[in-house]
Order: sequence, then C-alpha cells, then structure tokens
Amino acid sequence: MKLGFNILLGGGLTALVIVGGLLAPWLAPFDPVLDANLMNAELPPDSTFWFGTDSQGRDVYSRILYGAQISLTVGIVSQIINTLIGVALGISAGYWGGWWDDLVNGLTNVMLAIPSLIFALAVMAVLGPGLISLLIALGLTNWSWTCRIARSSTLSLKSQGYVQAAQTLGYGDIRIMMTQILPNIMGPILVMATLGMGAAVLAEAALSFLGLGIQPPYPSWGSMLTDARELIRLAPWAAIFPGLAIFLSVLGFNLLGDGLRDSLDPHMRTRKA
Amino acid sequence: MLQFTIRRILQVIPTILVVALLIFVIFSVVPGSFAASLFSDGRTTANPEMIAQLNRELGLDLPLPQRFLNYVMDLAHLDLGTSFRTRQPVLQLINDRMWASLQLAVAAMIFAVVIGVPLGFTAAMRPGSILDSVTMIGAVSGLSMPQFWLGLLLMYLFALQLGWLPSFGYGDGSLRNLILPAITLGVTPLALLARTTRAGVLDVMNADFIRTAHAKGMSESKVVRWHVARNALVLVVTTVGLQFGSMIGQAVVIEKLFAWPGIGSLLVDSVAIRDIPVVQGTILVIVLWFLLINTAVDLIYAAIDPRIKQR
Amino acid sequence: MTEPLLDVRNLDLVLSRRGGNVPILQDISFQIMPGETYGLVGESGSGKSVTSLAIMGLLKKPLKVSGGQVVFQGQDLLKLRPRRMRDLRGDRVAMIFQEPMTALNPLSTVGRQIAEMYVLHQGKSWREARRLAIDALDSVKVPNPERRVGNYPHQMSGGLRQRVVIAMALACDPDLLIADEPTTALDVTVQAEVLRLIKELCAARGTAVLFISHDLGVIASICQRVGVMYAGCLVEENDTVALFSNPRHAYTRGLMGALPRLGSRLTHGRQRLVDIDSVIADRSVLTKTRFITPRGAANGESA
Amino acid sequence: MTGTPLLQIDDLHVRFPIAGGGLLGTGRRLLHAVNGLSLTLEKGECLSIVGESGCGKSTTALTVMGLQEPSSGSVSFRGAPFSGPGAPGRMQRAKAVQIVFQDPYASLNPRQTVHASLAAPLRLHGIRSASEIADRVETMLINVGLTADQARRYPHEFSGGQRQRIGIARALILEPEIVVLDEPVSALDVSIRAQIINLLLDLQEKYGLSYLMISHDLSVVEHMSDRVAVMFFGQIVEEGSWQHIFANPVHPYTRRLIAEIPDPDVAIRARDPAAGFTDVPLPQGRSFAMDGSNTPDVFTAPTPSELVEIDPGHRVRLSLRD
Repeated sequence: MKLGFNILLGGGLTALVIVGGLLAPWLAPFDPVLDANLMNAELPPDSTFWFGTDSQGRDVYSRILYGAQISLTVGIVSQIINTLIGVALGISAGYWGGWWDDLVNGLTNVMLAIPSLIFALAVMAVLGPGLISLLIALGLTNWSWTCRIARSSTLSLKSQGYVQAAQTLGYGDIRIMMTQILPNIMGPILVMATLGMGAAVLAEAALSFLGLGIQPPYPSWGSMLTDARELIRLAPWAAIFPGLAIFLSVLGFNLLGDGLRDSLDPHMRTRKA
Repeated sequence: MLQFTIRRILQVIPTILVVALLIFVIFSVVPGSFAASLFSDGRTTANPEMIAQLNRELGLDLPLPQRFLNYVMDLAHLDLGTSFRTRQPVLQLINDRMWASLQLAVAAMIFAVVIGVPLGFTAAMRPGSILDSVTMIGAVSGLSMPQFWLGLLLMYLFALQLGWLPSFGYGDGSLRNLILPAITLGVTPLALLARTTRAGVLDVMNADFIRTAHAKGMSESKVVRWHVARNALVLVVTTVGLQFGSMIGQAVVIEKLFAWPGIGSLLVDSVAIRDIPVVQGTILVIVLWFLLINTAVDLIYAAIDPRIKQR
Repeated sequence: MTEPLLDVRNLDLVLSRRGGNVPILQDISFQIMPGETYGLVGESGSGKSVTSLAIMGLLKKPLKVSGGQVVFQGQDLLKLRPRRMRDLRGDRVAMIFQEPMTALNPLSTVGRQIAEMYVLHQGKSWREARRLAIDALDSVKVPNPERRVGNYPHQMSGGLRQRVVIAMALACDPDLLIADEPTTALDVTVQAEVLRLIKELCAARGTAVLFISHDLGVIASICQRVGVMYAGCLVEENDTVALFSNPRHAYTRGLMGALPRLGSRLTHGRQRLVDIDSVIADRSVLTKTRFITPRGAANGESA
Repeated sequence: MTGTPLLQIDDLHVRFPIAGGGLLGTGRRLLHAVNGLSLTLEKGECLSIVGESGCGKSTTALTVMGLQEPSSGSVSFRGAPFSGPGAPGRMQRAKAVQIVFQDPYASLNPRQTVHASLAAPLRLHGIRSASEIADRVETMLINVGLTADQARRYPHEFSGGQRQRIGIARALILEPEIVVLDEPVSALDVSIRAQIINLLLDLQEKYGLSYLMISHDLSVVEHMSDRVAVMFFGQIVEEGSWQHIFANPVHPYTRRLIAEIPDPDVAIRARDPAAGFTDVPLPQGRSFAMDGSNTPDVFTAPTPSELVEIDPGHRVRLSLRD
C-alpha cells in the first residue's frame, strides 16, 4: 500500500517536472529572459504573473518552467554518465578482481574521501561556469557509490551457481558480465540512479546559487534564488517558488527511488507489512 | 586494538597523497595560465613580461613533475603555498577560518544526532504507526530540501520577520549567530540519521538473536536495552561519519548564505577569483578533516563491534 | 499413568491474510511425558518449526493460532498473560534454534549471553551470573570455560557455538527443551557430539525434549517417540522402534523408502530409491488418513 | 584399468592467501586448502570425494572445473593438460566437464527462461539452426523429467527439485564426458532427494557419464559411488572401491565418519557400527597419519605421510617410515 503510494507520488511529481520542462515554450506565458520589464519588477503573485515577478520584472512562473529544462538535463545526463562509469568499473572490478580491483577500489576510496560538492566545485573552478561544465562536474564526481554497489553485488553473484555455470559452459567474461550479472544487479543500480538524479538537481541548484553553475540571465532555479536572496524582504515569492520547485522535483526523484527499492526488495516489503 | 589503530591511521596516508595528486592534476590542466587570467579582466590583455615574471615567482614555469614534487615537499613542511591575491600564506588563511567551520559542523551534527537518532528509534519501535509515518515523510522531505533555500526561509522568518535571531555573520562567535546556520546545515543529516536508525533498528529486531532473546523470556524493554540498542548503534556511527563528509560540502553553501567566516566561504570566494593555491589548500584540508573523522569512526566502530579488529 | 508435561490438543494455526486465512497447521495433538524425548519429523513446509514457535508463544504476524490448547504443567499456555508466559519462557521451557551462527548476538560475549539467563530468571547479580556461566560452559564440555566466557561468538566454531546455545537453554534447568533442527548446520562428527551432549544432559536432569528435525536418522538416534508431520498435519505417531520397523502411513513408508540406508547396498545390492510421487499419485489424500498411537490405527478425518 | 584415465589429478596443491596480520595488514598467511591430492577418474564411473566442511573437497571440484587455479600440481584430461600452461580454453573445457551445484535456488539465472539457459550454450557452441536447438532443449528437458512446455518459464516458477532437474539439464546440454556433482542433493528434502538420485543414476547409465561427486553424506555416497576418497584437511586419508570403504574401512577417520552417521537402522537396533570393523595389521613401525586425534594446523604443512596401498585399489594414509 505504502509502496504504491511512494511510486505514485514520486512518479507524479517527476512527470510534472518533465511535462513542465518539455512543454515550457507552450505553457509559459512569457519569455524567461527577454520579457524583462523594470516597470513590472517585484510584483506579487496575481492573475497575470502567477508566481509574481523578480527584480527585473520577469515572470517567475515562466522562468521556473524553463528552469525545469536545465534541472532535468543536468539530473538525467549527469546520472547517465555516473551510472555508466560506476557500473562499468564496479562490475569489472568485482568480476576480475586482482590488480584491477585494487585500482578501482583505491580510486573509489579517493573519490569518497572528497565530498562530492567540493569536488564538483573544484572541477567547475577549472572548467568555468556553464551547462557543459556542470554536466562534466556532476557526471564525473558522483559514481563512487554506484561503483561500490555494483562491485559488491557482482562479488556476491560471482559465487552463484549460474555465473560459475556460465563460465564452465564457455561464455566469455564480457558476455557473462552483460547477460548473467548486469540484469541481476539492475534493481539497486536503478534505485541509485534515481536517487542520484535528485542529488544532482540539488547540486546544480547549489552550484548555480553560488554563481558557479548556470549563469544569468538563464533561468536556473539555483541562480534564481541568488537573485531573490537580495530582495527577500521585498519579494519573498521570488525566493519561495523556485525553492519549492527544487524541493518538489527532488522529492519526486527520492520517493520514486524509495518506492523502487521497496518494490525490488521483497525482504523490505514483508518487513513493512 | 592499538595495532588496529596504528594500521588504520597509516592507511590514511596514501589516500591523502593520491588526493593531493588528483587536486594538483586537476588544477594543472587549466586551459591558459593562471597568471594570464589573474591579470586580464576580459577587456585588457596582460603584459607578457609581467605574466612571465609572475610565473617565475610562483614556480609555474617549471615542468609538471618538478612542480608536483615541490608541492608535496612543501606539504610535508606544512607549507600550502601563498595566495595569488593577498600574498598571505594559505595555511594562515585557512587557520583563521577553520575553527568557525568546525564550530558550525559540530553544532549541526549534534543537532542532527540529538533529534534524528531518538526519532528514528521511536519510529522503529512502532512501525506503521502515525508517528512512524510522519517521521518517514519528514525524513524524505528533509533529504529533498535544498538546504540554502531552507536557510533563506528560516532567515526570512526568524531574522527578518520576527527579529529573534541575527540574519547573518559570525558575531564574535555568539551562540545566537550559530543557531540558524547550524539548524539549516543539520537538517539533511538529521533526516538521514532518522531513516538509517529506523532501518537499522528494524533490521536488528528481525535478527535471529532477537528471537533467541525472546525465547530466553526477556521483556521487550530488556530486549531493546540489552540487544537492540548496541547493535543498531553500529549503523548510526557509520552514518554520522559518512554524513560529516557531505556536510562539509554543504557547509560551503550555507557559510556563503549566512556570511559565516569559515573555510567554505573562503573556498567559494577563492574559486570565484581563481586563487588556485587557496583552493587547493582548502580542499586538501577539508579532505584531511573528512579522513580524520572517518578514521575516528572506524575506531569507534571497532570498539563496538569485536568482529572488525580481526580483519 | 502420570500427567503429561506438555499436552498439545487440536492445535490449529493459520496465516491470516486480507483475503482470508490460509491453514498452516491442522488439528495437531501430541503429548510429551516428563523426561521423555519426543521427535517431530517432516520435510520443509510440513509445519514442524511453526509448531514449536506456537508452543513458545513466539509466532510473528501474520501467523496466529486459531484453535486448540497447549497445556503445559496443567495450564494452557495460549491463555497465559504475556508477563506470565515470559517468566515461563527460558525458565521452564527453553529453546535451541538451528543456526548457531545467527542465534547469538555477535556484539556480546557468550558469557554475558548465558549470564542473562541467571539475571533474568534467578535474580542473580551480573557478577554471580558470570561465575555460573563459566560452570554452564563447563557442563556442556567447552574446554577452558574461564577463557571462553569472554569470547565473542565469531571467535568460536559452529560446534562450540551450539554448545553455548545449549548451555544457555539449560541454564535454568527447564522442564522442557525444544530443539529446532539443532544440528542441521553442523558437520557429521560435530553433530554426533552435540547429539550425545543433548542426550546426556537431558537424561541427567530429567529434562523432556521436543526434538524437531528433517533427518530421520537423527530423530531415530535421539527420540523415544516420533510424530511424522506432512503438510501441516500429524500423520503418524509411534514409538521410535515401532515406527521405523513398521511404518504404517503411506507417507511414512514412502519417506523411509526414499532414504538411502547405510549398508543396504552391501547386503541387498543397489535398490532403486522409492519415489513418493510414483507410489502415491494423489498427495492430497495423505493428510486424510492418520495413524496415531501404537494401540491401533485411528483412522480420523482432518477437520 | 588400462591406458590413460579420463581425468587425472596429480599432486594438486591449492593455497589461498589470507589477508591480515602484520602492522599494515599486508602480512599474508597461506591456507593450504588442498595439499598434494592425486586421483584418477575412469570412464563411466562415479568417484566420490567425501569429507567435512573445510577439508578441501569443494576446492578440488572448482580446480577441476577450471574455476580455481592450482598452486602446483596438475589436472589432465585424456592425458592432455587441463590446468596451467597448455590448458584448453573455456570453449574446449565446456565439452569435457560440466557441473551440478548444491543450491538449486542460486544455480539458475532468475532473469533467464529455462529455454534461454539451455539454448544459449548450444548457440555459443556453433549450433545455428533454431529447430535443432529447440529439439535438443526439448529432448533434454524430457530426459530430466520435465516437460517441453515448461521451457518458457522462469526459475522462480519451479520447486527446488524441479530447479535441480533444470541444473542437471544445463550441465548435460553440451554432452560433456564428466559431470562434477557438488553436493547435488544436500539442499533437497528426503523425498525429492530420492528422485534426483534416481535421475542421476539413470542419466549416468544412459549417457555413459563419469561422475566426480563431492559430498558429506555417506549414505548417498554409498548408494551412488563406484570408488570413494575420504578427505581430511586437504589430504586423502583413505581411498578405495565403495566396498573397501564401507565394508572394510581402515583409517580411523573413515571409521569415525561412518560410525557417526545418524542412520535409522543403526540407531533403532542400538548396535555400535564401529564394532563391526575388524582391525587390519599395519606394516611394521607405521601408524595412521591424520587420524583426527590431533587437529592439524591448516596454515602449516602436516607431518610427513604417504598413501600406502594395503589391498589392490585400497590406499590408506600412514606416517612416513623414519
């Protein structure tokens, strides 16, 4: 019951963000960048400007819709990169063992020793701000947990009969990893990727908030908050709504991840019952 | 135990060296030279002679391996270099800021542990109850909350609207200044601790030895005190250690938001002006802190769980 | 005849689900006399372990008793208040579980875990309880009990751990010991030692034993009477020699024929093992017939 | 027995490094899992290795399968090297040796249908025709007592016994000459166990298979084996035909193993199984080695000993003559 609820609400919120982002050009009443008009600055929410306007008179609602595009792109693309790196390294390290495993393990430990936001900050410092830099920074710095999980799952699968049987039947290593191991560890990997998308959205917002991510005037939720911070006393709506957008989309990913985990892990399900 | 402690501490050293190398490499592949970026502000180009001189001064004209060697040698003498901008020793800059950061991190973690652990524990005692549901919904919300936004809202409410607390600044270390940033920073670890504690306790409660304890004729409260609490503690300790790491990361944003004079805001400011020695030094110190805490956690862990020492 | 120590009468047990109850145990009745060792044997899913948990009052949702009585020393355990039941558990009725690996708390010394029994049921101080724990370890023939008392479970072998569990169970001299597959996880030679130990200690103290196992050989070597369980029903009961030399129920006969016997190939040559499914076409009829008591066939019908 | 045996294991040693110890945790000790084991397996026979957990029997099986590298010694198949340099690749091995595992729940890929599990190896080994693959899969399923229409199902739709049948089908699909049976019935209920034992014996006769069985259950071993080797701490302590081992066991450890089996007949007749054994006079000045009276340390080499043939085909481990 509860499990269905998590997936339903999480999926609903995520779908909302995706639809909002994809249909932004049709749903948004104003252009997020060009429709700046100081005459309209800092207007409270009304029937024209549903979420009010910011310091430059831009419609907050329209900017949030376009901001969803950035958050989704960063969340999904960076997580695809992370998952590919983590799964490839984790499975191969777990399966082959030996010096390769030691190397991957050492690398993972080093990655885990640097807080990922700090790491991303350093990469951003080197590459300079922008969407591509963000994708690289968040895509290269957050694979260590996926790698660990892929590795430990592979280790436990390696001694399972069907993996050993595949070896004795003549399967090659790559084929075994692709057909025997990967399909059986997809569950936890998928959960990690979903939760990771939420984390990436948060990280993007934080970096943009610090002025190191998406640069103005482009409407990232994080950078919208940077602007709004200065005038929070006068126009709190300019701060409340972008934050709410971040919160709800991250909540969506997190609930979806939790729901997936519960439905993939029957052990957890019976415990809840 | 002593041998385990020494071994565990010695194991940290290679990690630090690799991290130092990694940081060094990242900042050595920057397109264009630092000196050039330091002198140009986008409109004028820098005088080549000045660039060359600065490069010489900073040792940036040497080949890369030589530079790394110098870098490590300096590290060994606790010399983190000199700021490009202020020409002050990096170590001194960090030392000036570190204690404020530490204060914030510890306060936030205490807040998280004191509230999160009992909450998770109580929730696990009554799985499926209203308290349990509310705790879990609160936890997932806490984990989804952009902290700086929460901080902004708290600042708006308690500082700007109600005027109960100062909105930002260090205020000479006054406790009143610490409250808002610490709560803001503590929310995520709190949520995570509540969740892991609950999961950990439920896990232990399902273990076979708990059935044994019941078969011995133990009352529920004795089962919890004698067998559940200690075993669940293992997971809590691990989570606290891991959370310290990501909390240091988050602190960067929170310090910036509340204008807290810690190494986090030092890092952000230095990144903005590309003051590379300060950035390198700050990250290295943060990693060092993180590793120290993790080592301490491992030692506590080993003290609780007798199986660890044997490995 | 003396009063039975444990009298399980018409025990019914169900798995309660939203859609209705699924029967797990149907109409289980058996008696254990003081000092007697009674065996319950059956394949996985026959309900033998659930029976023991029901007696101990350790069933977890969604399992629940839906009928019958468990009379122990004259009182129905199913009607006992939780507090009274708790006092009884461990003190008068003790239990040994299958997995010595997981039955002990890994973060607590074995001495402490045994000592808990004395503190709980005899109100001893921890200090005194620890001394008694050393004696208890000695009584189950753990070498160096003074040293071993401070060991953690992971520092012991499977056989030693199971001895610790036995010491714990027998600490308060219970009247009934329930042993649920206590040697299944052990090697043959260790199993033999542990079985000898249970036999000796219980005989010396006059402890009755409810011994649960899937292994006909183990059951035969330790029990005086045996009940055979199949699909939640007790299908046959007799004393051990009679049961094994003259099994009457089709299922029991099938089970015995399915077992490769040591030495039978030497005397009779290789005989094909009995395939129960080919002997009994319809397994569902098995629970409809039963043979209880050596006094004659009681052809009952299950409810 | 003439000519080269089907499978020959010669002075096999397998050592595992055990991490830990030393200040940095890098000190290594070697666990001697298999310590100088020599065995031969003839065409069409069932050779069983029995022993308790940790005696090295499973490691031996894994080495034969090529899943574990020997530290020294060799395995050869029809006289050609089967381990170390010159060993065949996986593809060649696959047609020589296959394995049936103990745990029927872990031995099948939960994400593959029965058909996929059985068809993939055929395809891998060059059979392209879909109809031929379908035929062979169907035949094999019927051979192990399943029906052709069950091929489309996933492992979780089968009972433990049925899964074990599928595992056997997979081991036989490439028509190997040797099948390693690693505790093939230990995880099964008594009634299912009988069915699988019968099936294995039928299949052995039908295909002329050679079995190398690993087991701790002496009743099953007596029922199935032609020859038996008893292992204790990495070494064979007694080896012979099944009649040697069960009618006339000589080594104290073998006797102990047989005596301690809980067997209903033995128990209810209350006879001491050890009493039936007659002592065999040992050669002058020699005693049984590894008799279990003192537990050898697995990290150090045991006292020098050798297998001595006391009867044709019946070997027992005795201490070396001084």
